[in-house]
Amino acid sequence: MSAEGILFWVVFLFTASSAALVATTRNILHAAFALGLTFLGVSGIYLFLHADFVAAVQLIVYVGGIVVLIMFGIMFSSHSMESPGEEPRSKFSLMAGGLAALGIFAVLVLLIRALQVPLSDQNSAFDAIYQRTVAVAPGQKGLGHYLLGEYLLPFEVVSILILGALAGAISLIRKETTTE
Amino acid sequence: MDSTFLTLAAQVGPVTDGFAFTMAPLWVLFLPLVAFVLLLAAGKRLDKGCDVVAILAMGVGFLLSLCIFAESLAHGGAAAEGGASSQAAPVVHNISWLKVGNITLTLGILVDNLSAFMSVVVTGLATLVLIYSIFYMKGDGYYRRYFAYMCFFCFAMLGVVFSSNLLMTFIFWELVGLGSYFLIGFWFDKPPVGQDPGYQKLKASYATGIDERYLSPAHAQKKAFVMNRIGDFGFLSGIMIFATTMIAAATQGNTYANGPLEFTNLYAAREAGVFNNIEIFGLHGETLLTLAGILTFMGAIGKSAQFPLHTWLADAMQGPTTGSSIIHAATMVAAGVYLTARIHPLLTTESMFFIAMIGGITAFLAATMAMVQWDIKAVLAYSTVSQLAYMMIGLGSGSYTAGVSHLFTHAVFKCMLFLCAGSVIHACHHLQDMNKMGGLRKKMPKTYLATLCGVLAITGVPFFSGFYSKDAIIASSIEQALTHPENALTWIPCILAILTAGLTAFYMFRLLFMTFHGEPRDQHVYDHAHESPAIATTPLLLLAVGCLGFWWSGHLIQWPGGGVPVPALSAQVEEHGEKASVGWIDHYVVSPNSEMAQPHEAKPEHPAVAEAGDAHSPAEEAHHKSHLYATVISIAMLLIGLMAAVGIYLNRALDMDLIIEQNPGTVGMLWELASQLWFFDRLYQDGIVPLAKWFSRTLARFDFGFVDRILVDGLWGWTTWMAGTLVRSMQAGRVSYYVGVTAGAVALIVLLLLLK
Amino acid sequence: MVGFLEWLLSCQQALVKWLNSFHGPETGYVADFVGAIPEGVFVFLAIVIPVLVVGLGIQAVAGISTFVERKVAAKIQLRLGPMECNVGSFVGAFARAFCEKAAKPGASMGARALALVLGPLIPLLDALDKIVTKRVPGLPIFAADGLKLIMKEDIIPAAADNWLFRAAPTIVLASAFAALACLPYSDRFYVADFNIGIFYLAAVTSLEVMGILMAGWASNNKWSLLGGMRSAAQITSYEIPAGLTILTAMIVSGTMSMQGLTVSQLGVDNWQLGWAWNWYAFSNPLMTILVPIYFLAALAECNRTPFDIPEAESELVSGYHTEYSGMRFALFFMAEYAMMFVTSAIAVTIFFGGWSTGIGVLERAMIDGQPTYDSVGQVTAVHFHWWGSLIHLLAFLVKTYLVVLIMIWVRWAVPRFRPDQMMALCWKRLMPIGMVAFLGASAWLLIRGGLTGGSAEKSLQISQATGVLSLFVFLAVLGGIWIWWKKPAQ
Amino acid sequence: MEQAYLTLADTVAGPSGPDNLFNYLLLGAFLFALGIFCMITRRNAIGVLMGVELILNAAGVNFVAFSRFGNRMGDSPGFDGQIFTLFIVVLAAAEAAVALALVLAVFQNRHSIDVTQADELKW
Repeated sequence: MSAEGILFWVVFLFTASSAALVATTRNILHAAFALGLTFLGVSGIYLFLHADFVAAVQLIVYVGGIVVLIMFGIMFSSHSMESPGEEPRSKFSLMAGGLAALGIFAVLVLLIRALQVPLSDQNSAFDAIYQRTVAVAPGQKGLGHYLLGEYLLPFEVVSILILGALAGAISLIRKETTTE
Repeated sequence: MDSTFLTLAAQVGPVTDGFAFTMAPLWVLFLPLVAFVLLLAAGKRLDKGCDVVAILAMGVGFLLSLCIFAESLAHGGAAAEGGASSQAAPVVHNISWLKVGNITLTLGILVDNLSAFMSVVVTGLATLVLIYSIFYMKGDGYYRRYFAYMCFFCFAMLGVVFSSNLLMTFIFWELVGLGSYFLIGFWFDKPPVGQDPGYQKLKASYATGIDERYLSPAHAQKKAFVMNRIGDFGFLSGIMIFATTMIAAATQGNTYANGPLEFTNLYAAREAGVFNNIEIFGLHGETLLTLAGILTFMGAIGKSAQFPLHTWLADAMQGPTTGSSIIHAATMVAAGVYLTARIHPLLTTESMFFIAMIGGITAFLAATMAMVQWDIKAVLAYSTVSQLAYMMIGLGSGSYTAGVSHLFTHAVFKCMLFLCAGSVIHACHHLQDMNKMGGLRKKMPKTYLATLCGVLAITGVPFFSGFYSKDAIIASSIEQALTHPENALTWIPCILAILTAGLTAFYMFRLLFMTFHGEPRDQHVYDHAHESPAIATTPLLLLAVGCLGFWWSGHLIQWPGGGVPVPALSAQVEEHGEKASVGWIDHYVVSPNSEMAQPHEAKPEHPAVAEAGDAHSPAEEAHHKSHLYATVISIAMLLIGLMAAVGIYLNRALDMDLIIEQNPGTVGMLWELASQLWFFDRLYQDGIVPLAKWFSRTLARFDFGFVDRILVDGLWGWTTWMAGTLVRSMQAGRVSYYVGVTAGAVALIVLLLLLK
Repeated sequence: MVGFLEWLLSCQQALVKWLNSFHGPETGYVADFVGAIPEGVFVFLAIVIPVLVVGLGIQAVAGISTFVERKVAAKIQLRLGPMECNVGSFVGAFARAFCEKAAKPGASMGARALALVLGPLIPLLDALDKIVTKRVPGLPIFAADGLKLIMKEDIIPAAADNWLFRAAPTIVLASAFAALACLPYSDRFYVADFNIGIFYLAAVTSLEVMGILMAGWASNNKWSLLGGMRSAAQITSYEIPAGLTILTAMIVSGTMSMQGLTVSQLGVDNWQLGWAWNWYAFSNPLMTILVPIYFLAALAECNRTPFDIPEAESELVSGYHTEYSGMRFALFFMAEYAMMFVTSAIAVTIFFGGWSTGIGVLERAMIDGQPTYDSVGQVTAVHFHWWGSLIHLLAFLVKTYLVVLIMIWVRWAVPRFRPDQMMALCWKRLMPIGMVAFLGASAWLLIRGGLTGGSAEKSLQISQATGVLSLFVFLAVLGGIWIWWKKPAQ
Repeated sequence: MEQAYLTLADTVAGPSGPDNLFNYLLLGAFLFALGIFCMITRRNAIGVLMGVELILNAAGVNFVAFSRFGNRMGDSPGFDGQIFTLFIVVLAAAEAAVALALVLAVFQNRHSIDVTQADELKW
């Protein structure tokens, strides 16, 4: 097994285990921390998929932004410093959740089993993508060309949406504080 | 044809081609709407310039529609080279609006001669009226809103004018109703005249007929609206029948499925005679067509205030006089006639007879009512009714040209007369009672001049526009009677029309004399009376010029088969052998498929549009005779009416009251009947309205008692409650619960899909 | 990483060839053995070696930086310690004493073994004393400091969240450490040259926040918590002006790779090649405007004065690392200094020509072969001699350390902001300016493209014009800073 | 030529590690399932939010994986998935912002963000 393969499995297990930690740990802040690690691992996975840009975006937005946001949320909304969000979870909910999760997982695995990937396409697509993402030749179009080309409209729409979302979030909080 | 105007237009035509027929109609249609929206949106910020905005929109629309008119003339000229008819090939722009099965309903612009010239009339009159309104509505609290309403009103009317199919016509038809609702109820905060001290002070001593409890802008607008609904019910049913027949025709492999209600399609279908081989519910196609024609005409009855739905028009006087003038001249009531003209090629002999009858009755009744009114505006209102009835007679007796040209001429002089009335009322401080006026001609000469022109025109004095068109109508009715000896009833509209001519002369001169001539009866009013400023009188004089006959007939003087033509406005057409000179209207305003109208009935035609044949066919005979008769008779009736008016109201040789006292049985009774408006209002107010109320109350009781209590509250209520109690137990209000259920469901579904 | 791997593989080939040049069976075996080394090993080496180098480098960076900081602080604030403190030749003395102790009976075997090693070295250490230790005051403090940090007990408060408490400094260090991976130390010596290099840097430096928050929370101390939250807020806020600067650099250069950025600042391929006026700070007015903005943002991201609000000694005891001690505390400081180094390196790369010396003739002399350039003569790829790469390495380090020195200087010269002032500066001053510069740069590219129309001399004229303009802007910026500096405090 | 297919069955035989689509798919499925589990079992609103984020990441992994291995779409081979993932990231940011704002608003009102207690809408 090549070094890259070893590295891949390391990242894979790292991601999976930290995700499991997110789901299982009782300390919500630990969960947030594990979530950050999960995002880290996922961005590593993106690197393995030659989606460098997406990986970097994942790091910036998720780890640098969302996780911090979530931690802020936890810190603002927990009473005691000792046990942030220590939550006893009922047997029933655990069982139900486990059941549902297992069901979903099983179904997804079944779906994956039903999937057939044409090998030639895989290779050709692999080449194409490798060409484009890792080494974009001068003449070739990179991710940005598509993002600002045929995907321009969704791009703009999303920008407007996030602007609205932020304004909404601010107003949501501001209202509460002004009433006091 | 050697008509400089037409050739000029022919040269202009190609230049403006494309634009004038493609873009211009849209601009003409939507400019008023834009102005309306702008005026509404701008709010107080536009209080200063609102009139300018409205007038600009309308004026530009006027110029553009002139452009369209010129081009359609040019096309007509081109088309008329061959035959007598100068009907331009109609231009239609359609967008498909609804697709129902294989049927496509369209929205579109239809530009043919009729709509082209009608748009000129509408926008032109509207422009002048708006200019006049600057003077008349000055200082009104709702100044801006008034202009906005006017724009909206004109937009709706132009929609009716340009609409290319019956459905779109109906849509804008309703909008016209809405606009009239706005304008009639413009001063919605006025109390009923019964409680209006000002009205009580100013009204005539012997004012009768109207129910003062129910006469206020608010009531009037409601009345107009409801009356129109009654008519529109018929209109809609007519549309349905048309649609049904056309769809049935479409199933026979015709191409009418795309826009079954398109006028062009309808005309083509009629021309091809597809209705002859259609049968629905055992009704023959022609029968259906008759039915549809009559029902559609019901809409026209409502809109242009024909008997029995005529009562709303007099109440509509509650609106501002300028509004009334536009309603009476160009928009609201004209819409009815316009619709009748539109469906004219589709009318069968029976429906035409029906229309003529209705017209005749209305003309006479309205004229009698107009004779006895004391309110200057009311006189004009009833005269409008009767003049519209004239047009109906014309159309009903098969002369498209006569009816439509009277629509145009009448539009001009009636608009002007109302503006004059407004000027007089304004001069006399809102006094509308003619008995308190008199001798005003020295005080307000310009208004007097205009009114005189209008009166001469409407009474059909030679050299004035009314003479030409009214003469044509009477002629056509006589003609109809002559050519249908089998149906003696065809004489009724003819006779009524002739009588009405006399009555018209009487009441119009009565108005003129009582208002402007003789001694001032109320010195106070007289002293304060004054001429209106130029901004008001200029439109009046412009319109007065429009009342001159030669503009319309194209001849300084015209007699059957000839006349002294005015070069620019008339044309020489080759007509079975000898050249005949006909006015441009006779070229221009012709039934879209008058050529094809022949096979259905032996309908004699105006010389301009009759196809070449031998000069001595019975139709030709009847035609020439009828014109001769018509000219003679109408002038005679005019003289009689004039004499009576002069005798009674000018030099007071006869005293009306005395006459009434001396023979109460005949004249008195008639007078009483007329001044009670033939008890129509009373009948509706005290007979039909309570009936309707009772009916509605019964229905309401059924609704509350049975539907609500038993069905809704009982059966369905119980079911819903049970279902709710069952379902809401599922709503735990917990995210985890929802997520779990969703996940499980998704898992299950995918599992099933996979196993399948 | 790829480049380094290729280099290793080429070394393997060279070795095999060299061994095959002796015609002997045994060498043949060796050659076969060497040739049989699987690529995976080299990949492993290609990963491990740079990591080790940089890992040791970061220690050096941190240590040297602390020392430099002490010296500068002493210079500015007339502190006696680092100026005067010097126990003379203590290294050699220490060794000699140790050996004597070890020679005595009863000494442990380990001590004796160490003495055996140390003994021969004593003259060497004396020489070191003569050359360095005697002349440079303050070194003992530095050494003692390091010793203390290593040997001090590492306390974890009882009420602390043990897990996070341990993890936090590691994360903070890791982010800085990861950033070191794609710095363009030289045209040849670098760990990796990602195609999204500078974006990657922005990404990994933003990981630091998580660790700081963790530390602040896990310490279970309200000062730490406040410090951590302040720091998180500050860093996340100041990432925006920094990000805008980076975006502008991307737009101007048209690439995200650090090497590409540097090469694009070599300029057009004529007598102007490689002179310092090709650097974006001096050739593009908008970039010039962005220099101070990025500098401030960098200060804030490193929690350096005047932005050391998170560890405001006067309000919060010591911010998020109040509860830390010993090596963990040292890790935080390593992270801070490494972050200083990284941000300075980024600044150097996007503003001051990366590894280029800025002396055109020298650069030309170092070029090996012909540089490739595009239609307007802009150099796109160039290959240097190995000694040139060394000079470049030197130039890069010198430039970076100059920036670090400025940071240190600012720290000891400028008072601390209030949090609200800090936020206002970020959101009301820096971000709008950065935004304007960003948009302006984009617009300028379009205009420039229209003006040049792809002709080399036109673009040359234009770049000279903009260069003059940006020189004025640069002087204006300096003047502004000077005026602000001289402004009497109200 | 007949198409050669790669399926989950011959993962072992097929390209290993980073060059095998199915590894990524399995990881995605795993993250998704864990996200569901987290959403169901957490009583803390922010915990639920974390579950959502996990699910979004699972989707992202699948998108990018398919964009690398799946066959080409239009003239932008392999980029659609990445672009979708970018949009997912942005939307996740917006969603997190709003969600946390809501959570804090709830906390200010009820001094608890336990989702099992914030169920006034139940009946």
